[in-house]
This record gives sequence, C-alpha cells and structure tokens, in this order.
Amino acid sequence: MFKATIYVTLKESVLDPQGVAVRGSLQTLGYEGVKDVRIGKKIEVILEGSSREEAEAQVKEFSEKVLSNPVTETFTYELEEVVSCASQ
Amino acid sequence: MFKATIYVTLKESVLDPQGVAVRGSLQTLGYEGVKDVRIGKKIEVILEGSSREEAEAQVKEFSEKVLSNPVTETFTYELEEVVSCASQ
Amino acid sequence: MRFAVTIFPGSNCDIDCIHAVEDVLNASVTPVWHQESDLSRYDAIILPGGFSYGDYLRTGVLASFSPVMEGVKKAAREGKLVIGICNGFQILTEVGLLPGALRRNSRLKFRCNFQTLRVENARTPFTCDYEQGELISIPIAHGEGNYYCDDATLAELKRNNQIVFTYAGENPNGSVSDIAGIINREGNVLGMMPHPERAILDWMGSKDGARVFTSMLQYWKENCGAA
Amino acid sequence: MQLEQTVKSLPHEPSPEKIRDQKLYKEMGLTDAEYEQIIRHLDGRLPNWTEVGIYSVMWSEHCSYKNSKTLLRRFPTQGPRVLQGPGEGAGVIDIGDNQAVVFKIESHNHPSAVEPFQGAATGVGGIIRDVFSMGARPVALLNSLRFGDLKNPRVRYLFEHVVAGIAHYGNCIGIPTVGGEVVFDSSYEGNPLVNAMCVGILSHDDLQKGIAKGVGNPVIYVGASTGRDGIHGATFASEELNEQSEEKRPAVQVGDPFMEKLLLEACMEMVKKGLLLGIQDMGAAGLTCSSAEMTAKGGQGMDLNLDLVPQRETGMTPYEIMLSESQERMLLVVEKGRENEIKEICDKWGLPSAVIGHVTEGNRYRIFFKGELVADIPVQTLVDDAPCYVREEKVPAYYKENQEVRPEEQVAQIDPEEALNRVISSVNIGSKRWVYEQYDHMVRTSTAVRPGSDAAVVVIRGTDKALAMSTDGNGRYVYLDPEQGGRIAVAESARNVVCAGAEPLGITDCLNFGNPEKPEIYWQLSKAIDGMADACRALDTPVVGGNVSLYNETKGRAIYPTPIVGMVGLIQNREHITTQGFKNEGDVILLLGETYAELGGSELQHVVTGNVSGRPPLLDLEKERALHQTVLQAIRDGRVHSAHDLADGGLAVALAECCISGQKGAKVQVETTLQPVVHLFSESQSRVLLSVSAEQAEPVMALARANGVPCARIGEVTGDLQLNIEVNGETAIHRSVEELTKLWEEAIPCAMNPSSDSTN
Ligand SMILES: Nc1ncnc2c1ncn2[C@@H]1O[C@H](COP(=O)(O)OP(=O)(O)O)[C@@H](O)[C@H]1O
Ligand SMILES: [Mg+2]
Repeated sequence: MFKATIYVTLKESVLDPQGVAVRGSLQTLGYEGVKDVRIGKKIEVILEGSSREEAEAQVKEFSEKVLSNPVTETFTYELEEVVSCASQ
Repeated sequence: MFKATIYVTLKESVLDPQGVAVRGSLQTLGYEGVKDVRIGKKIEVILEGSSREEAEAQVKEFSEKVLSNPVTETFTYELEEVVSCASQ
Repeated sequence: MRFAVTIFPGSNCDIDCIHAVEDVLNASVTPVWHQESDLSRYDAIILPGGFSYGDYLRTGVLASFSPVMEGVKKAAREGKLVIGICNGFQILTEVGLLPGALRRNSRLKFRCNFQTLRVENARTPFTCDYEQGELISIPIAHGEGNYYCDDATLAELKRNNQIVFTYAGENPNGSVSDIAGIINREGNVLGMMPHPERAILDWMGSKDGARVFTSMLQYWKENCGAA
Repeated sequence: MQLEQTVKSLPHEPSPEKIRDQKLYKEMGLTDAEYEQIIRHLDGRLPNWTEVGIYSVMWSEHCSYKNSKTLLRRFPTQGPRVLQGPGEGAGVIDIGDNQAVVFKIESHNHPSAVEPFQGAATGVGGIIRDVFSMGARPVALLNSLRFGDLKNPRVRYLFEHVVAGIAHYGNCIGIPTVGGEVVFDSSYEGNPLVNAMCVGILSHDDLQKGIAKGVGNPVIYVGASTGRDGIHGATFASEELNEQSEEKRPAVQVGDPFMEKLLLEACMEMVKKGLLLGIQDMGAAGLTCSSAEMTAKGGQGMDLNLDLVPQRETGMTPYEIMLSESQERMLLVVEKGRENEIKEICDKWGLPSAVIGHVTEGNRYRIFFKGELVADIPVQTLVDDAPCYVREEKVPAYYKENQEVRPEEQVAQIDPEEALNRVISSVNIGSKRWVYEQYDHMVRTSTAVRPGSDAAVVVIRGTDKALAMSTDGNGRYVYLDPEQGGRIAVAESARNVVCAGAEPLGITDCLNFGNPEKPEIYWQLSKAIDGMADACRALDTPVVGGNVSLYNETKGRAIYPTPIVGMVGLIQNREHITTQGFKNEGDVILLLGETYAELGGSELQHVVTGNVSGRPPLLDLEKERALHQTVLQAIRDGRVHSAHDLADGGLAVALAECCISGQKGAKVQVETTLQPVVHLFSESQSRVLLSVSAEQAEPVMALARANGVPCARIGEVTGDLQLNIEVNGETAIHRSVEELTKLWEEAIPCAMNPSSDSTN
C-alpha cells in the first residue's frame, strides 16, 4: 500500500484571485507583514500497487491527466509506502 | 522574509465528497488500485517578520483563526526563511 | 421597525433583501457597509446572500472579520433579530454565532431551484407566521449549502428545537438531517440557505418567503415594539 | 516640425530589421502585405516589436473584422428606437420612460476549447463589462452553446466545465443567467461554441461612450492589475485550432468575478455621479484596443506611460503590458481635476486604479516605458485604416447535391410514437435543466419567466414593463441553406419573445463560422448575413451589436455555420407575460401557421440518419410578420393562456413540451395530406401553438383570419396527463405525459453518465 501526496499549484503567471483576496484580508486583519499568498491543493491518494515503480508511474500519470490542469497548474508529488491502511 | 506553507486538511471524521468524486473517476479511468482520496489545501504565504519566532507566532495565529475552520479542518505548517523574494 | 442589510464586497442579494423588506413590510431598511460597526440604530439585521469576498478560501470566512460583524455580534447579544440568508448563514457560522459549518454540496454542483421546506419550528421570531410542520416553497441557489456539524452538536440542535427549516423531499446538498435553517439557542439568530426574499410576490412563483419577514415584524411588535 | 523623440527598441527584443528579415510578424498573424502597409503608415519607418504587436492585435479579425466588415454593412442598424447601434461596447434601444435596454453577445470559443472552465467564465466576464461600460446595470445573462457528441468523453468534459465556468462567473457576480440554448452535433466536436450575452438597463442620461477627448484629460486605469495572461488572445481567437493551440495555452486567462463585481459597482457609482467622459472595457487586445479605439473615436492623440500601469508580475515588457488580456479592467477618461473623485470610489471598493496617461493634441498614439518612447503610431491607422478583405465566394458542392435529397423518404418508415420517443429523449430536445439548475437564474429577484419556456422574462422594477429575451440559431439549417437559415435564426428568436408576450426590439448576433479564406465558407457567411438582414428588415429588429468568430475549424473541418441571434423584446405590461405550458383543462389548442413536408435539417432526420441533408424549411417573412402580429395582439387582448413556437421536433415535440411544462394532457386531432410522421415532425416555420379558454377560441381565430394567418382548432387540454394525437382519425401517438417527462428530463443526465446506460 502506498500513500501519494500530490501538491497542485497554479503556474507562476496565472492569476490567483483567491490568494489575492486572502492576502488582502490578512493584511487588513493586521498581518501587515504578509506579502503574498498563493493557494493550491494537497491531494492524498492511498493506492495499492505491486511495486513502488508501478505506483509511482500511476501517480505521475493521473496527477498529470486528472488531478492537475496543465493549462494553469503544475504539480509535485511525494510517495511513501505505508504498512496498513484504515481507509476502505 | 519567510515563507510559510500551511496545509489545511479535513478532519478524519468529515466526509470529503470531492475526494470521493475524484476517487470514483480515477477508478473508472482504470486506476483500480486507488483506495482513498482526500483533498486539502496548500497555502503558501510570504511574510516579513523581524524574527522567526514572531513569524511563526503569526502563522500559527492566522492559520487557526482564518485559514482553517476548526469545525471541519485541521492544519499543519512549515516555515522557512527565504533570502529574497520577487513578489511585490 | 428598522432593518439593516449588511453589504460586504461581493454581496449580491443585498438589494433583493432591501426590496423584500420594502415590498412585504413597507418598513425602513438601510444598507450598511461592511466597514461600519455601529448597528445600534436597527432592530433587525439581515446578512444577505451572495459571494462575499468571492467565497475565496471558504465561504463566509473573509467577511466574518469585517468591522460590521462586531456590530452584528453585539446586536445578537442584545437579543436583536439577526437573519443570515445563504452567504449570510455561512458568515454566521464562520463568526460563531451559529454552530456548524456549510460545506460544498455533496454533488459538487451549484444548484438553483424551488425547494419544498418543512417548518420544523414555528415558534421562533422568524417563523411565527407559519404553521408548525407546514410545507412551503422557497428557492435555493448555492454551491455550498451542505450543513455539517458533529453528532453532539446535532443532538443539541434537536434537543433545543434549533432546527427551524428542513428540506422536505429531496435533500439538495447533502446537509445533515436535511437541515435548511437553524437558530441559535437564544432564539434570535437564524441562518438559512434558501432565499425567502425570492418568494414574496405572485409572479416570483411563490409567496411563501414573505412570512419570514412578517414573522419578524410581528415578533418585534409583540416583544419590543413601542410603535 | 516639433521636436520628435525617436522610437526605441528594447535591447532584448528582436530589432526592427530582424523582424523584417526573418518575417517575425508572421508569427503574430500579419501577412507580408499587412506588414508593408504598416511601414507605409509609419512613413517608411520599420516598426519595432511593440508596434508590430500593437498592429497585429488591432488588425486581427477579432478586433478589426477585416474579413467580415464589408458583409456586416448589409445589416440594418437603424430604427426609431435605436440609441446606439454597432460600434460601442453594446447596442442600446429605447424602451420609454427615459429607460433603455443595452445588450450584446460575444463568443469565447477558442479559449473554451483549450480551457473550458476559465474560457467560458472569462467570456461571461467580458460581455458583462461591455454592457456596464455603457453605463447600464446588467440584469440578465444568456448563453448559446454548441458541443460535439456527448458519447465522446472529451466532449463531456468540455460541456461540464463550460457550464461550470459560466455558472461560476454569473453566480458569483450576481447577475441571473436566465436563458440560452445548448445543441450537440458532431460538427462541433473539436471546436465548441461558447457565446455569452448580457442584457442591461440604462437611464438615458447615463449612456456612456468609449471615447477619449479633451486635451490634457487623464486616462485612468481601473481594476485588476496586469499580468502576462492572455497575451495574443485576440490573434488566437482569429486562428484555426490545431495541435499547437495546446501550446498557446498561456493565452488562457483566469477570471475573477469577485473583482468584476467590485469593478461593476465602482463604475456604476462613477456613472451615477457623472464623472466619466469616456469608458471602455479592456477586453480582447487589452490596453491596446481600448486606448487606441477610444483615441481614434475622439479624433485626438494619447500618451500612455506604462510604468504607471498596475502590474502583478515583475519584469513585464511594453509588448506584454500592451497585449496582456488580464481580465476585469476598465479604461476611463475623465475631466482633468476629477482624478481624486475616481480614486475615492476605487479605494472604497478596494480596486487598484492609476492615472496612466492623458489625451493629447494631434493623432499620435504614443507609448512610454522607463522614459523611452516605445511606440508612436498615427492612431487612425490602427482602427479606421485596418485592412479589409472581400473574399471569393463559391457555392459548395454539397449544396447542389442536397437539391436531390428527399428527407421525408428517409423517415417514412418510422412509427410516429417511436419517433416521438427518440426525439424527445435526444439531448438536443431533452430538458436543459441539468444546465440551468447550475445557474442562479433568480438573483436580483426580477426573473418572471425562468429557463424552461420559449424566452426568459425579466421585470423592470418600478414599472409595469418587462423584457423578454432569447438566443437562437440553427447551424444545421444554415449549413443546408445559409440564406434560409439566417432568416430562420432571426425569425425564431423573434417568435420566441413574441410567444412570451413581447414586441421584438432588436438583435445582437454572433457569427460563428469557419475559415473565411475558403470560398465555400465565405459564401456561407455572406448568404447567412443576407438572410438575417432580410429578416431583420421584415421584422423591424435592427442589429445593434454583435460579434464575429471565424476560423472555427479543427483539422481543416469547419463547424456548421452557426449565426446566433440574441433577441430582446419589450413587454408593455406584466399582465401580458405568457409561458409555454398548458394551463387549464378544457382550454382549446390552436395551431397557427401551415405545415409542409419540411424535414431537411430536422431533429427527426438527425435522429434517424445521424446526419442532415436536403433543404431546410422555407421561411416567408410576410407570413412570419403576420403571425407575430396575431399572437401578440391575442396576448395583449388577454385571450391567451399559453403560447409556444414550433421549432426543433415540430408539432409533436411542441405539444409534448406544452404538456410537460404545464403538467397537463392534450387530446389533438389533425387532418393532413402528408404522412402522419412527416406532418408531426416537420419543422415548417412560422407556426405557434396557443391554448385559450373555450370562449376565446373563436375571437382568436377571427383575429388570425383578419391577419391572413391560417389557424386551426386542433384539440384541447386535458387533465388526464395523456398526450393523444390522432392524424386523419387514427391514433398516431398516445403516451402518458409522465413517461414523456421522464424521457425528456433524463436525456442529458443519462448522456453525462454513460456508464449507467449501455444501449447504443
Ligand atoms: N445554456 C443554457 N443556459 C440557460 N438556459 C438554457 C440553456 N439552454 C437552454 N436553456 C433554456 O431551456 C429552455 C429550452 O431551450 P430551447 O429548447 O433551446 O428553447 P427554444 O427551442 O424555444 O429556443 C429555454 O428556456 C432556454 O432558455
Ligand atoms: Mg421556442
């Protein structure tokens, strides 16, 4: 059993209106030191796979094809083997 | 200048319909090994602060007060010092 | 009776709520900008629907820190009537005036249609003009109306009769116990996802929402109104 | 001669000589001849990189209409009520009481093909800005969508995300999306159409123009800061889609409806305070197009200092700043000295704003960057002197071949009931609830007729009036015969608003066609415009604005030529608002108009053969006009309980829809010399179904006779929830309305969830 954590973030040049709004609010709340906020996703996937290689190949593939939108986003991932997993 | 990365995730006990939907579509796409998907947020904050302690205190505070909702979510964070930062 | 309608950047049902108060009650109603914090002049406060701060981060959260929310909290403490509709409900949960949270609709899609509601508690200041158990038709329009709270909170809501409206028939968003609207323990702060202001005149398709407003007036006349 | 600063080229950019020698201008979509033209406009000087960029976007089809301008002149654009025809952000038509309606439709096809959610969302954002830049309060949105076959997963993805993107923008900004249409046909497989329309209401005194005048007056930038997004979007929208389109993806912008809501409210405040001399949306070709057009219109010059433009990325070049299509931005010109009043309003709404230049004497359009002059162009050469092409027209072979086709023979073997089952459950006829349920169609509490009837109706608060609106366009008809198809597009949308109780006021149109450099495509465009123009003249509905989207092709295959008509009509009195559903048991059903064997391009033909061929229905504009007068008069006399036009699927489908919408039954008898299935599914034009109380049947028939409109009493509304249609005394269709409702409602949800449906 593997646990993959995929981080999907907006490309640099893509506007992040959400981040801009949050930055504005944090600043008005008195956190004036806040200079920039960017909001992305953290996606945890538990998957079975016979080998690390196979799992990794899958994670790469579906991160690119499904979890991220190559037009606006990029992704990175981490993969670890987990011994047992409570989730169904 | 500091860069804080805050991960906001749903509490275990809270159903994640988006995660369920993504799991479903991954499975239909042939990734049958996928057992569970949970979707959270990754929030990157660039902030100025005179010291690491001060920055950390702020990050903790606004993560708790603003970035996460204690009814449904928990958060973790990482903090690193960055030398220079291009964003205005 | 003097109503205030709060306006946050991104509110978009503010004008509809103002019109509803005018059309149904012909009462005085004032738009209040989110940066004002003194609401002492008003007897009732409406937090309207819309997308305050674009619904960014989480619905309602960024608005919940506005200065006007200090005024709303004070009004609530003083026992004045506060009603949050749709985004207003989301703000009230974020600011802690109501328990729980509103999450993304279980089917992950925004949904707009008329919905049949059951009046679960007709003894609140917002529902005294309805019959207990009455079925009414009021539109919903939201992407995040999926009410969530933990089991202990739900038990408490039930014990205290704080569930005011439920979805009768199909649950459009996956909310626990089909909850469409709840009230605080003290009984003066109501949050509801459906939009009563969109069902007040015949041509709108239903007039069932009007009685939320007439109830408030009636309650106020009986309990606070000198005039 | 006054002291002239010379135009600089920036060190890291290709030099003017290199641009010429390596023909770099071609990458921006300029031809050799166009490049030569630019040099002549600059009095022999070679343009630098920024200038080539500016010319290329200003001369793109999207901004200059170079391939369509001469054809568009055929449209009637004048009328006694027209306050503003084509040429500004949106058209404006007087509706009395010092009020006017403002509306416009625009395409966002190419961006939606590569990034459906943001592409569609920003399309909505753009059209809203067009309307409020006129000084109008936007009150309604509509959209017209075309996709390929839903069996293709990519098409399902596009459909799902386009709808979500439209919903996201409209819902968030708080303007109800009250209507539209969706059609699925494999001709749109790689090139979906996303056309968005916005309707606004204006007080006459608030009417604004996109003009820069008054030497020394400041030019003010308001709204989102500029990033590198969408550079060359206008050029991109003017090209065919191909594999490289994927690489042009940075051209896709992200919409921020929250920012636009703030921008909208701020602009409304400025309008109400009378602060503005000129205002224009920064849409396609961004700062370039807005500032150049405003300057050219004002007949003056402009200096812009790009260092003052709010930027969200560092290191942007003049080229990038000028061509960025970042969303949610407006350009204003105000009287000198009133800058602070603008700034106060922007600050209140939390909007960035900056004075970035001023109006100058003469005609030079000059751009400064870090103290250097980086562009100096005679402004009219960007706008008025843009190239203009008249292309070769050629009748396509398919058109001649279709002369021989007999569509009624293709469907002759089908049993009418079977035909109804198949047509009513096709995704084209089936309910569009799956779509419009995702749109907030009630915000602003003025929607009196929600999606699901012929036209949507929005009431105007404080008056008895209401506006009816509809978008229509049948690409199959236009493909089979562009001239007839063009007429039908206008006539059908007018018929839809008439059925709602409105007098048609005027149209906005979006011409979605293939590559105009192909003679057959140019023929389609030219003929369709002829047909539309005829219909507009006959129905007194001038064209007050519109948009052209050409090069809608993938892998060399063009979409069906698809002009979309957005029609707005005025309902004088709310009492006249009429919907399509049957209302009362015992009401008499009247059919106005005549039925011929016209199945070319019909839904039945498509369902049966998987294709369309033959000739589409013919449209007689005189008959159409008489029909509208009759229906409208009957409605205004208070004689009509429901009205529904006959469109796709013909009489059988229209009857089924009236039953479904009203949850009533109907018992109908028709006499015909045609085969039953042909009669019931023919898509002959100029027909409407009315239901009226028994006493009103005769007066309405008399009215129709007086207007020369054929009118038959064909049955009555029943309470038993059965649709029963007899043709020449024999039962042709007998179905329960409940079953029909189910088929109709499930069509799209089933198609979107193909795993649950294994048939075909
Ligand atoms: N994309 C859409 N957005 C909103 N409403 C839509 C959309 N597509 C269809 N509708 C609504 O569904 C109803 C039926 O559409 P349609 O069959 O195209 O009508 P008609 O043939 O009379 O023009 C109309 O009320 C229309 O406004
Ligand atoms: Mg119609």
